[in-house]
Amino acid sequence: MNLIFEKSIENHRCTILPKTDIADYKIDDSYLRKTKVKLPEIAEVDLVRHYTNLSKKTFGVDNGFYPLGSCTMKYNPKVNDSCAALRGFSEISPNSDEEDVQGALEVIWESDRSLCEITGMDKMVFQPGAGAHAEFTSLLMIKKYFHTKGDLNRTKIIIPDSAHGTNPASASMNGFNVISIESKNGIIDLEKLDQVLDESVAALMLTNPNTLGLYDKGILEITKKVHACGALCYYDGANLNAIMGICKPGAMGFDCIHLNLHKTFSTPHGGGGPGVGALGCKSFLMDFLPTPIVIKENESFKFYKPVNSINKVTAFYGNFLVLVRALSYLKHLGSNGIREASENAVLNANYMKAKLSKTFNEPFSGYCMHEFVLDLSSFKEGYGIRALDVCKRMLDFKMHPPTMYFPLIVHEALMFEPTETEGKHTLDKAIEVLEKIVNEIKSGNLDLTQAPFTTEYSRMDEVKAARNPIIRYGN
Amino acid sequence: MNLIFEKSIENHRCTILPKTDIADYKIDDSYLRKTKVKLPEIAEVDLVRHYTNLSKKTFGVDNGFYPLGSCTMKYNPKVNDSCAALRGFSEISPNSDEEDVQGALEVIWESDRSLCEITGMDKMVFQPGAGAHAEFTSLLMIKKYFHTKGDLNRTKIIIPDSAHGTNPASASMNGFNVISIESKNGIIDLEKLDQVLDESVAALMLTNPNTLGLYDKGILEITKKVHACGALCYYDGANLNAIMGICKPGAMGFDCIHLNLHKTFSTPHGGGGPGVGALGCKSFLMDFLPTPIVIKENESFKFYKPVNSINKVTAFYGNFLVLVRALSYLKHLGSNGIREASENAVLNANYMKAKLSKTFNEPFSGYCMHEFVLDLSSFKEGYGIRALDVCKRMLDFKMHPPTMYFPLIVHEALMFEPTETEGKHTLDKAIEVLEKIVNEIKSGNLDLTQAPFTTEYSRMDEVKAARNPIIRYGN
Amino acid sequence: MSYVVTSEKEKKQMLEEIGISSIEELYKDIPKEVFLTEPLNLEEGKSEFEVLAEMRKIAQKNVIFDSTFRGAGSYRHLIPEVVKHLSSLSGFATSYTPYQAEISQGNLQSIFEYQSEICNLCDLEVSNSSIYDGASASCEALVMSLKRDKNKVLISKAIHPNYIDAIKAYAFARDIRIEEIDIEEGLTSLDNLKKKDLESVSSIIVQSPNFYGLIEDVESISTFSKDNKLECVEIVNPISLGMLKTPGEMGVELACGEAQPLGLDQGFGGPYLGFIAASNKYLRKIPGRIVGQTTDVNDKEAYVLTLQAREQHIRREKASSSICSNQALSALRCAIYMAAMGKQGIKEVAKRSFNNAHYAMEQITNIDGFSRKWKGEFFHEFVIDTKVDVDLINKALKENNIEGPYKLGKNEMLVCLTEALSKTEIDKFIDILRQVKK
Amino acid sequence: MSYVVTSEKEKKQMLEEIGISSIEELYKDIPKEVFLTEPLNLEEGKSEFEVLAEMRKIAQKNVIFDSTFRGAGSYRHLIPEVVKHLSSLSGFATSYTPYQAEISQGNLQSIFEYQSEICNLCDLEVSNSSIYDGASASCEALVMSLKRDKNKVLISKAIHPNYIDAIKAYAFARDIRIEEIDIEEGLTSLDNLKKKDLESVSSIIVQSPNFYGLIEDVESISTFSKDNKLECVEIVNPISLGMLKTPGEMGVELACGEAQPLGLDQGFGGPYLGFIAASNKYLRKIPGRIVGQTTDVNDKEAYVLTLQAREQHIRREKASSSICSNQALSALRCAIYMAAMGKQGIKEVAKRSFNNAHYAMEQITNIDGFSRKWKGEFFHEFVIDTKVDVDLINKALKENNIEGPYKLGKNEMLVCLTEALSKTEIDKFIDILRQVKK
Ligand SMILES: Cc1ncc(COP(=O)(O)O)c(C=O)c1O
Ligand SMILES: Cc1ncc(COP(=O)(O)O)c(C=O)c1O
Repeated sequence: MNLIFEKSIENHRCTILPKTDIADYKIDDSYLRKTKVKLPEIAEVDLVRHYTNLSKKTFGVDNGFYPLGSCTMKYNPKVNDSCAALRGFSEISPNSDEEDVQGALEVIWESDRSLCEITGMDKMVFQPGAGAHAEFTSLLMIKKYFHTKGDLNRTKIIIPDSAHGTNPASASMNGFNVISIESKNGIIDLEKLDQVLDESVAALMLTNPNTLGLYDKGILEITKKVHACGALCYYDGANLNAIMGICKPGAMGFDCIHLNLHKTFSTPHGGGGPGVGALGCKSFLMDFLPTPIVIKENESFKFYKPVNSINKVTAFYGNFLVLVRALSYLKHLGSNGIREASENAVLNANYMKAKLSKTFNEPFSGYCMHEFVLDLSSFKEGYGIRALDVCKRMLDFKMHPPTMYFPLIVHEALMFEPTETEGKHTLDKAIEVLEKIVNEIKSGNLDLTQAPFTTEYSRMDEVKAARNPIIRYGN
Repeated sequence: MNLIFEKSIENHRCTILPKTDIADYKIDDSYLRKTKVKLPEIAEVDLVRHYTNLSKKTFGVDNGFYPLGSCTMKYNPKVNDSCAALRGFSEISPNSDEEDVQGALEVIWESDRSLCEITGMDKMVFQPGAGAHAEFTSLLMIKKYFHTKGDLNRTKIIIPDSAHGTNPASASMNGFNVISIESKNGIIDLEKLDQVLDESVAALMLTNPNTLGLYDKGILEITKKVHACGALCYYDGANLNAIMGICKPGAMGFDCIHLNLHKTFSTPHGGGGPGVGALGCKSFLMDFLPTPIVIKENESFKFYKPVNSINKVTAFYGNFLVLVRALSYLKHLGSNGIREASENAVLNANYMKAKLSKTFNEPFSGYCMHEFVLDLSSFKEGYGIRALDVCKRMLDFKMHPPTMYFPLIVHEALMFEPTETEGKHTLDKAIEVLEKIVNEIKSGNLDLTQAPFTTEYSRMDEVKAARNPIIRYGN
Repeated sequence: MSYVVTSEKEKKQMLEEIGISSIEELYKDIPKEVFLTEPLNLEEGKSEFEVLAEMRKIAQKNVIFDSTFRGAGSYRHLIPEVVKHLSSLSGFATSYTPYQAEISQGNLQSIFEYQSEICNLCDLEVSNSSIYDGASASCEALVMSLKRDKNKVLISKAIHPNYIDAIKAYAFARDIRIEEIDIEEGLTSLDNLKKKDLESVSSIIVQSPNFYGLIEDVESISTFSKDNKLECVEIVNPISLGMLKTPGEMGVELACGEAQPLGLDQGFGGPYLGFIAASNKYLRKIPGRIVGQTTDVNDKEAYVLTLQAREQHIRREKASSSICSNQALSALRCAIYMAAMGKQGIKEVAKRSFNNAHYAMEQITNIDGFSRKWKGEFFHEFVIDTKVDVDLINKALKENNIEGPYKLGKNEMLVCLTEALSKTEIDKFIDILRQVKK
Repeated sequence: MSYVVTSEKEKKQMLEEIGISSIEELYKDIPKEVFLTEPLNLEEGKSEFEVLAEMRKIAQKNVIFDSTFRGAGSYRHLIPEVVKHLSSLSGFATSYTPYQAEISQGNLQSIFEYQSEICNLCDLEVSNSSIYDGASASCEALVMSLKRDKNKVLISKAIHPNYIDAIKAYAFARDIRIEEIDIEEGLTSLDNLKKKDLESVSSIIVQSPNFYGLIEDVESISTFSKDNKLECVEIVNPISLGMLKTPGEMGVELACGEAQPLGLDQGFGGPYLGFIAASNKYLRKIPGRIVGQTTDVNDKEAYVLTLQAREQHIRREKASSSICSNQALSALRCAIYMAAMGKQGIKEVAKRSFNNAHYAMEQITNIDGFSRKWKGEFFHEFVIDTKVDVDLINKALKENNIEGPYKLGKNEMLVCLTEALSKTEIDKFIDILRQVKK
């Protein structure tokens, strides 16, 4: 489709400002821009057609099944959007006086209280922009915590090899050395852990259930060991969707945590964001939280600056309107609904896994939590068909493929996370499609390396894009 | 795509009602429904996917050019929708007390005043559901007007053969005999008019500019002649978009009028409706208007029942939220913008006409108003290609075809109404496509009777649908 | 502004192509006498920001009550947000009547589904795609029911008065005589009906639940009609069909009504949706668009407008109605609502409204000076006789941001309760009634 | 409720397929000690209707002022309705990062267009697809500007204090030393800058218009940087670029900032949009996603995520940043806003804000007891010294439903005006100031 710049026509206009009675003020020429503002010139009707037609070329959860592992692509209830669209939320300034934004502070406070109950933390804040940002912020708190204690030698963060890339990246953004430990199916080997645990360790970052969708049985021992050497335990809550109402990270021994509200709490992913990186901690870390935090004093809400605050990671209070959606979702589900969501996320994953295990290799057998990984190496070896090819073929069936090639410890990995908002009928359909694709692979009648066959666009020349990057119009 | 019934699964639920503390009341079994309520059982996610995907299969103005003659498919400004969505409009009852709905009455009053200024009428009401309904209502008023005068012999309505089908249908719904008079290009032949004008005529219904997009020069003479024999002049304002701010139907001698607010005043057509049939009249007909009308008394608005009211044609005040959109549009355009809209609608039509006249036959030469008709008979004769085939081929180019086979007096008619909200670039593109199609016809390389070639669906078996009508699921 | 897209430069090019120097030349056929030389006497155009602000101010002059006990033909039901979201998707909103079926399957299929749902709800076989509203649908149904050479119709006095007004208007248009059937204990009097001279009568129209909320004995009336070779038209509240006996079950072959309760905003009366459902024998008499199932030439299941020979654009003065633009988007929204509530939800809405109304009735009539006017079974509305002035009651309620019942007379009110009211709200209402009394 | 789709019957079938009898069995790996036996201590779930009503009540506890003179990093600009409409279209809203380019071209193309628009606005060559917000974008830009073995950064004291806070946080994380440059007449002091020991300095960061609304002499600072082989980072308000000299024009190779003024709701501070624009030399250092143009195998022009080797999912601890989820939908919305305002509109917004602010400044300083603190040229914010207590002023304004200036001190306030204010509103504001004084 033509770019909006290619649709630009001289002197076409969309939005017109109100008339004004205020004359032009002079300004010294030296302040002024001399280059042209090369923005499109386009009428409202053409703008609408451009974006309406672009939106049709974008597959979202509203269009079909989207079992993208680790991303928790739930259906996003429309009522949440209606809440976020309330002018009382969308049209208020973060610089307004406390007394004029009590409702906004209530949203933050209520979300904090509910999520602490769910996770077993003592305080939760929402300033980080997304999960990775909360990881960065938490590790910064941990760094400052040890600094404040005068314990300056804790320079290492232990991270299992199955971890999401953001974990090591966030650690190194904080100047920590990343100690990667080998895991088996993402499960921590206690002996290996012992080998790396010493006084130079600041924290262990753990995802549990891990990125293979497995719950680490040894969790209590792990956190105990980490604490024993004076280090802290960080919980990557990207996978909280498996265990809400079932068990609390706080009880497992974690000291701080992040949640991706855009995953577990069902806010739309927006083509990559915005999300909310909810950051929770136990009370001994509260003094280090980014400023300000919200407290309640006699029925009214106030901002408060923690004494050892790491300062700030965004300018205001994070992606507030996303938080409004999450709170709406929380209220909607309530105590029972939240547990029910997790249980059914796990049920759905196990159902798909059980059915697919007849056709695919699994890197491990047994039950999974809310997601599971298939290993397609045997198809690669036997037929030269890669996990990627299977995904591309899935596009022909109007479903979004699972996550490919993650976690890195499984070769030819396909990682499915159906979520609880999908019905059995949708899972059955996906299973049917995957079985059909396996038959196609085995029959050899269709060259899957050329899939997809029926989409508007075919496979992309990624090498071309990277070799000579064109990343803006007209360069 | 599967029907929603086919997606229904036992005990699937979407919306859940709040819990209630009120127990069940008993009712005698004889009152109760025994048959099953065969509505779908479907979860919110599946409902959303169903309709989101259906909406993608529906071409609207937001998707591309839609020059459907006589239908005035303007671009519908999004701000109008925002106005209609205001809870102060959408959540009020038509049975509320006057004092609680002063804003709603103001909307009606302001729309009335503005549209009277534009049309030269004295009062405008909005109770009819659409244009045809307003025609019916106006003719009913005319009928009652003559009855009240004791003039009971006026049983005929004169309608030119170029008129829209709703005109004769509305007349006969009122028990009138329709006298169709032959026109030349829709222009009234004064002699022929004289032949049918007598004391048995209740009214002339006229569309001016007519359905061929021509302004009838003889208009003042026509209305004079009609009045001379004691009959009234009714103006079908479906084509008002050509002349707003240029001339007023009231000044042309019309006694009553309807406007399609969903056309000229840019409210979305909604796949066929709702619209608003605005009904305007001169003061001598005001007593016959449907009840209630809105009047203003010392800064407050009141309902009022006209003494000889024809009663009602809808239960309340018509499609009010559509009227809100039209008023928003009116305020937006204002005095100048309204005239500018008409001028540019006419400019656009003439530009397309001028360019297309090099390739197509026109039933008449000279300037048109906001729309024009092409006659494709020569292609039918020369190549066996019908207007329909050309339209179907247009679908391949992602534009909506013009109106086909209307007005009936032109064979193989294609009626284009580009409207002012389309830019020259869009017209040029359409012209290019049409020229390309003519080349295809002449070259004979492509069998256009099989078009479209690239759409998801191909031509329909209409005969099958009509011969053995299946008009609901499961019968 | 004006949403004119073309720039001045382009306009010049266009004028050149046409061969003229100004747009005014295109208007040469307009007689000088009527050609406007002054600008319209309207305010100047405004930016969209100013317009929205102005409209917001106007909207604020309307009161949105926290709770309402007023019905009388327009009802506050709970509408899921998903229904609003889906019905405003742009393909649906900005398309016209689906004349080009190849690129309108979304629209066509959704109307087909709507027709099916209406048929299912009514236990009937035929539904059109929409009529303007409940009143006009009732009039169109009346017209459908007319028999050649019989120009009289009997209508119950317990039909919504606005509908009676509309029926009278349509009847005057068609030269039909209307005769009203008396009411007895708030219900259409069977006795009175039986005494009517049926000589030139085509049909009988009743509403159930009727204007007073009472459930009519439609079965007897439809049997009476059949026995006397009359057509019987039932005006029905579609939400009540989640619970109450259907037209089909009662032998009614022609049902119609207002579908606003099925998910449409009250919106000061519109856009609403008139529906008509009928038995097969009416298939070619029903007005308005109908969507039918077919296949495309590649045998793909698809939908088209069908049986168009009934319609004005083909039949002109012989058409069954002049309806052209209709309420398609309302129909879509109701269809989405019906699917969202689903088989169980629709029952619950009906049952909940019924229960709320019965609870309130019990409570109200426990208060001294409040009593039911008639004793018959009702759905979610009922008439209360009160010793206190209804205006006083409503004033007291308004002070609590509650919209009071519909006033039928100084001491008579029509109370309505839907599932949108909670027990707390109802109890508060009762409390206020109790206090006003004192 | 819970949005669980599956029915009880289906759940049974699924359990059977898995070979278990209850979902709890799937949780066998969870230690007993932590397995919850009590329900969560949260309220019970509610229907969406109750939730919406509750949230509405909470929202009503926030005040929406008719007019506002408060900026300080979050601005009330006019946002066309079409921008809101288009950015909420469901394909955009409900998709994830476009990993599968074949079915994500709409998303990818729109980000490519966004990147182009940001580059055009800044006169620079490279833009990423988004960073969380202006403050974090400034931090990421700082990190981009770091040179090996130089761990000091000079930052202007006139940068937004919240941004300074964030910079300090990121600096602490990376063990970077921050040294502040003094201000002089509200502007970054060039004198002070020139006196700094540049030994281990990597880069200089300034903001223009700065926190106090003043336009910095960025050109001199960037020249100074070049001369001393330092990197220069400019934090800039993108709306000001409709009028003011661009980073590119001033020799700045790394610009960043908050794009909220480009069509995002104030929304109590988010979601906003951090942007970074840079010269080509930063292409492989810029964090976050980047969309590039390519073709599909059929040679159709298309877009993909590119240069992913910078990112965490590939480089892990060696990535340029840990950013993963970002602000894609905000970027889309800003892109739509930029196209809606277009080349001319964006200039007008800037110029109008500038004019309004200058008119107000003139009027305010005409009032006795109100004076400008510093005399430099400003964009749409300026600092006023006042004899009256700022709290008193703001109280008086609030009574008129006007949000007053941002309080810098008891007698010092930062006044902001955008194009959203009309002359009438400004005059009313001035009038109130005049009265408070007395
Ligand atoms: C396990 C895990 N951790 C962290 C993240 C990072 O979260 P975000 O994308 O919100 O920054 C993700 C995101 O996919 C994840 O799956
Ligand atoms: C000339 C003319 N008259 C009347 C009508 C009927 O208007 P409506 O569809 O609003 O009933 C139309 C609609 O297309 C029309 O074009």
